[in-house]
Amino acid sequence: MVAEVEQKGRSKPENADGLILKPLYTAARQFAKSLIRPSTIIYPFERLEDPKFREEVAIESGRPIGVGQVWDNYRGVHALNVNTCISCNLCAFSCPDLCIDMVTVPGGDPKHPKKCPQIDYGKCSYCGFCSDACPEGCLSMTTRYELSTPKRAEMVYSPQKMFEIYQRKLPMNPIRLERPANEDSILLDVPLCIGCNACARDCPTECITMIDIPKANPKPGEKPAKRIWKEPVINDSDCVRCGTCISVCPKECLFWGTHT
Amino acid sequence: MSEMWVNMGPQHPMTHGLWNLRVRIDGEMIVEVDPEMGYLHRGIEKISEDRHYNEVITLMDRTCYVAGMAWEHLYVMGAEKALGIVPPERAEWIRMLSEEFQRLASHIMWYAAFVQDLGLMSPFLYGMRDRDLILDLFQSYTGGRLTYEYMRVGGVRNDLPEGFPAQARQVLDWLEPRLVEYDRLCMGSEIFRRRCDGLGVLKANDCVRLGVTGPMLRSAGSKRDIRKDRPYSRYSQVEFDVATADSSDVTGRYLVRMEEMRQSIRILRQALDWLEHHPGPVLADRLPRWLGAPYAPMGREGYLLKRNYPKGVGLSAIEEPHGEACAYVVNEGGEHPYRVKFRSPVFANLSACSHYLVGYHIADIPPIMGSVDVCVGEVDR
Amino acid sequence: MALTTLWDVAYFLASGLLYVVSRIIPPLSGVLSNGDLVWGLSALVFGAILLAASMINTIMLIWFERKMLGRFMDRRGAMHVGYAGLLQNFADGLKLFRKNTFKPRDADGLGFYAGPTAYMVTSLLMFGVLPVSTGWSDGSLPLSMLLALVIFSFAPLFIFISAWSSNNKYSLIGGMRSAAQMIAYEVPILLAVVAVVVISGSFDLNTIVSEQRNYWYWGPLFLAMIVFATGMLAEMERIPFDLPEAEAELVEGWNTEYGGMLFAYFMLADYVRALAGSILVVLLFLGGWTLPAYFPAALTSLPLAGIVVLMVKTYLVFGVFVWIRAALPRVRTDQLLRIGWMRMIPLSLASIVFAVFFVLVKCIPVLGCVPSMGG
Amino acid sequence: MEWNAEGVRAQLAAAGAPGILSVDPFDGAAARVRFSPESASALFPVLRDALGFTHLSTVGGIDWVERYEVFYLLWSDAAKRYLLLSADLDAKTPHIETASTVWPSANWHEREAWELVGIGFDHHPDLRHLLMPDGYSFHPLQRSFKLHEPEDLEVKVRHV
Repeated sequence: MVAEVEQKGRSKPENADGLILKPLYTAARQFAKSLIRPSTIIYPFERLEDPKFREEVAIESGRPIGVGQVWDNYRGVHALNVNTCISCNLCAFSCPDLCIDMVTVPGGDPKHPKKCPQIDYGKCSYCGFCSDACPEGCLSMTTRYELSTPKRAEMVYSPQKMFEIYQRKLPMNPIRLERPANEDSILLDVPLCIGCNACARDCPTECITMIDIPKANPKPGEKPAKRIWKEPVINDSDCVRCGTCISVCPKECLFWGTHT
Repeated sequence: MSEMWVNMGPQHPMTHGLWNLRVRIDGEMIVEVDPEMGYLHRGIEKISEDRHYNEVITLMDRTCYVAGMAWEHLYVMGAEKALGIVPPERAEWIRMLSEEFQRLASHIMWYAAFVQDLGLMSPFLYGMRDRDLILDLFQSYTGGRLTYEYMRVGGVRNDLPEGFPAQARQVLDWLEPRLVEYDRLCMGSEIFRRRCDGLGVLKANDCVRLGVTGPMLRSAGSKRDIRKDRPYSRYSQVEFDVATADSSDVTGRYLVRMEEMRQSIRILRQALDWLEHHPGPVLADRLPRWLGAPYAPMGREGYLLKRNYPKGVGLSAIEEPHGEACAYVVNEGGEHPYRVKFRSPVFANLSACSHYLVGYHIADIPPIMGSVDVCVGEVDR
Repeated sequence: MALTTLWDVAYFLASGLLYVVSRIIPPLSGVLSNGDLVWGLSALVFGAILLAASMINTIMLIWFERKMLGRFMDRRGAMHVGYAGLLQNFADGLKLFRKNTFKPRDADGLGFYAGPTAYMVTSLLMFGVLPVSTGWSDGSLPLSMLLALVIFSFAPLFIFISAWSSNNKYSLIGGMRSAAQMIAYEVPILLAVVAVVVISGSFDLNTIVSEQRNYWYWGPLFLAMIVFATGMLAEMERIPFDLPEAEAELVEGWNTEYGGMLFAYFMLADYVRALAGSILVVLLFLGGWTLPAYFPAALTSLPLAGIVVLMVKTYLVFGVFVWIRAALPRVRTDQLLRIGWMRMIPLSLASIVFAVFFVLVKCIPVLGCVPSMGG
Repeated sequence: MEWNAEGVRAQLAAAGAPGILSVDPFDGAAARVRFSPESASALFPVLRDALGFTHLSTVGGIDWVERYEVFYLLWSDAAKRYLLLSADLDAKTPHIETASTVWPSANWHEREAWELVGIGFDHHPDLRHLLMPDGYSFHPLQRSFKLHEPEDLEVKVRHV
């Protein structure tokens, strides 16, 4: 079958001038310029995070001769200060790629082991949501960006490995999100509470204290309760809003809301 | 054997991504084309149904990997309308600044790839070099060079760092003469003109009929630009012209994009002036619980909140570097959007490809497809 | 025995070798002193020296192009292997050598393997013909220039063979293009050469160069030089005219299916041809190994001076080709044909007319001439 | 001419557009027009020719479990406004007349809506898979399609 297709696009350009001299001239100019100073940064030997690039901010012949201190904003491999981590789970909750697992690290008491994030960099998208969420500032992103490794298993960084990165004192991402002032807090639905202590036990910041409350006056004809009732009281300024108490509450009596 | 099918792609220097252009050629002339998409389909619209409103932003950067900011802006505006949130003034300006920088970076990237397709090798490196400076700027305030994750529903993540306007002005001062240099290498070269003139012609009425937008439409003489026609962000407060050409061919698209870069620089200077003198908050005050950074478990009461929160539908449209992009966000009152639908400009531009490819030679495919500026990430989504 | 030519050197080495062998194994001395054997062995040595020299030169040419193209593109080029990346190409060659070469299942074996080999061999043949300095080749071939051009124009045939037999649509289109455009640039090249022949009166490259000792031909035959250099660009398939292997649409065209050492053959042969083409431009138009008169005459009489002069000129000419590559996009097939037929042929015909005119009026043109050495 | 819900309603009435169910105001567009799917083929030309919505931005579908919704986003160069069209389709066999005869740009958008949401477009010129492999029998954007579930993929390789 011979298709009936009209041939197009063979017109002569109008006012095509200058032949090929202009591009030749431009290329020659660039040649002369880059003979003196090519704009390459010779990567493994020169890095933008080197001190010499941090002094000032300037561009010369297409090459940054300084990128300034803002290089610290880079979102690279995480550094984790295991000592200040409170095992609040917020990083794992906020991870859109589900690449953070909370693993046990030595240092906790046997009943409530200390858990710190372990990050699988094979999945991580470096969005920084976890470090934004970290209430203690212990999980932070550094300027480190070289991760290549021959084994996939080595892409999983344990808390200890991230602690080593922390100890190397790399520049940390200085951007911290401000906690909104009028944030919701955790409220208690009093009639439902059974005083089981689960929230106070699992609270990472220990901001929940169980206080004794007298059982409300018995109705006529009823015996006074023998048992001492307890009720959680949440110290709102210490609370990091991690929601651990909500998820452990067996009666679902804790909820988000605003103090009235 | 006078005719044969040639698979151009999925691994082909012309495709700029993963797609397959099946071409039936007669000698060297194209008789029929059949694009085959889907090699990069990641189901972003489906994944979005399963993510928090803010987490979708991480996907937006990957929708079009050379125009991440524009897509973030698009989505964030749509989600804000669906949720009924108004971002602060400064955040709007920062978003506009970011989008224009992204347009500049995207067009430079387009220039680099386009001339590379023509066999012109050195401008590719020049383009990459100059785009890198813009990426440095992005990195200085977002922390990422390609995937920024910067905008949030209700504002932006953080304010610009100190000294940013000065650094940005340096970059703009460096870029402006470079645009002249780019022009000299291309429009000053007769070979380039002969390769590009009269190729891929798609007249304005055909463009409208086929849904083609962006520089392709404007190169046919139309002045449609969402930034002017339906101003969003703060585009109504800056001065700029809509770049047009009337040749509706590859050269016209080249000229339109070059002029758009100049206009972007003009917008950027105005935005930098404004941002220098107007400090303020960059994130809206009262956000729903699940829009804050930590996504803590909601508990039983979370579902109550969900019920109480207003439902809504948000429609946003921006002039993305490639053309008109729309987002349609359906909020059914929950942590996740119920449905997100994106209108990708390249999707529509590419769907018309049989109209501007048939009849040309196989050697004309790279310049024509280069002038369309295909970004497969946003076609397949 | 004066070692003035390469042949003398080869003969000296060969006879020396035979002498050593016959001293070690005395019974063989009768056989080894046979004149034919000495001649044959020295021919082998001659070939080996030639091959080594041309291959090393070719690899240095690639290095030169990489470094220069790097600067044109605002980068540095190869710089880590060896001093300033000098050994980078050897490393690349070694890598290609180690790679597995494989043939597509439906490819034609004979053509698939013979194509690159023949391409490589015919390209190397050029160096047997090109006189590189006065002390290079012994005696002179009366038609050496024609022979060089004939060898040069073998290539599209082998490209086409290997393209056809690799059974790939891109390769096929690339090979077709290569064959189709050949005539478009071969004719103007030959016509431009006719101008040189008219003015020099010889087909022998040695004579052509020695005729240029007074004035180089690029002055009077400027048009012919432009045509010849442009045709050479097309002949070498370098970037404004690299349609057969147009990367953007044909994915390296005729060598799509080749990998490993077979690809290295193509790659090397391309640069061998680039080197030979640049040398031809220098020999025909830029005075070969001669120097202008204001250089002391003693300079040219130094050993190897001729080769050094010629090589410097060759690399400069090649530098211009690299410059063009860095600044210009690729043309289209029909445009190459148009340039060949509508621009280059008239220009080369005009240059023949110029040449005839210069011969008739017996004037030494002033335009851009090198001062006469008084010869 | 007012390009709000009232203006659009008046213009639709003046042009005699069939099958309009409601015209509501909509933030970011001139109006949101609901129409009955049966009248699609008669309504589209009216919108294009009488109201001047020459550019079809996109076509998409939403799965509301008990019903499907198909929406069209139109743009008018004269009014510089969007118009959102939507129609409810039944859940069992959602189908509607194709818009690609009126706006050729709907071609790919409808292919995408067909394969991802599962809405059929009658008289579509070329209703093939676009993003999914040929022979893929699921509609991923339906609510019943859950992520993280293993599934059989039957991929037929097309030979050229």
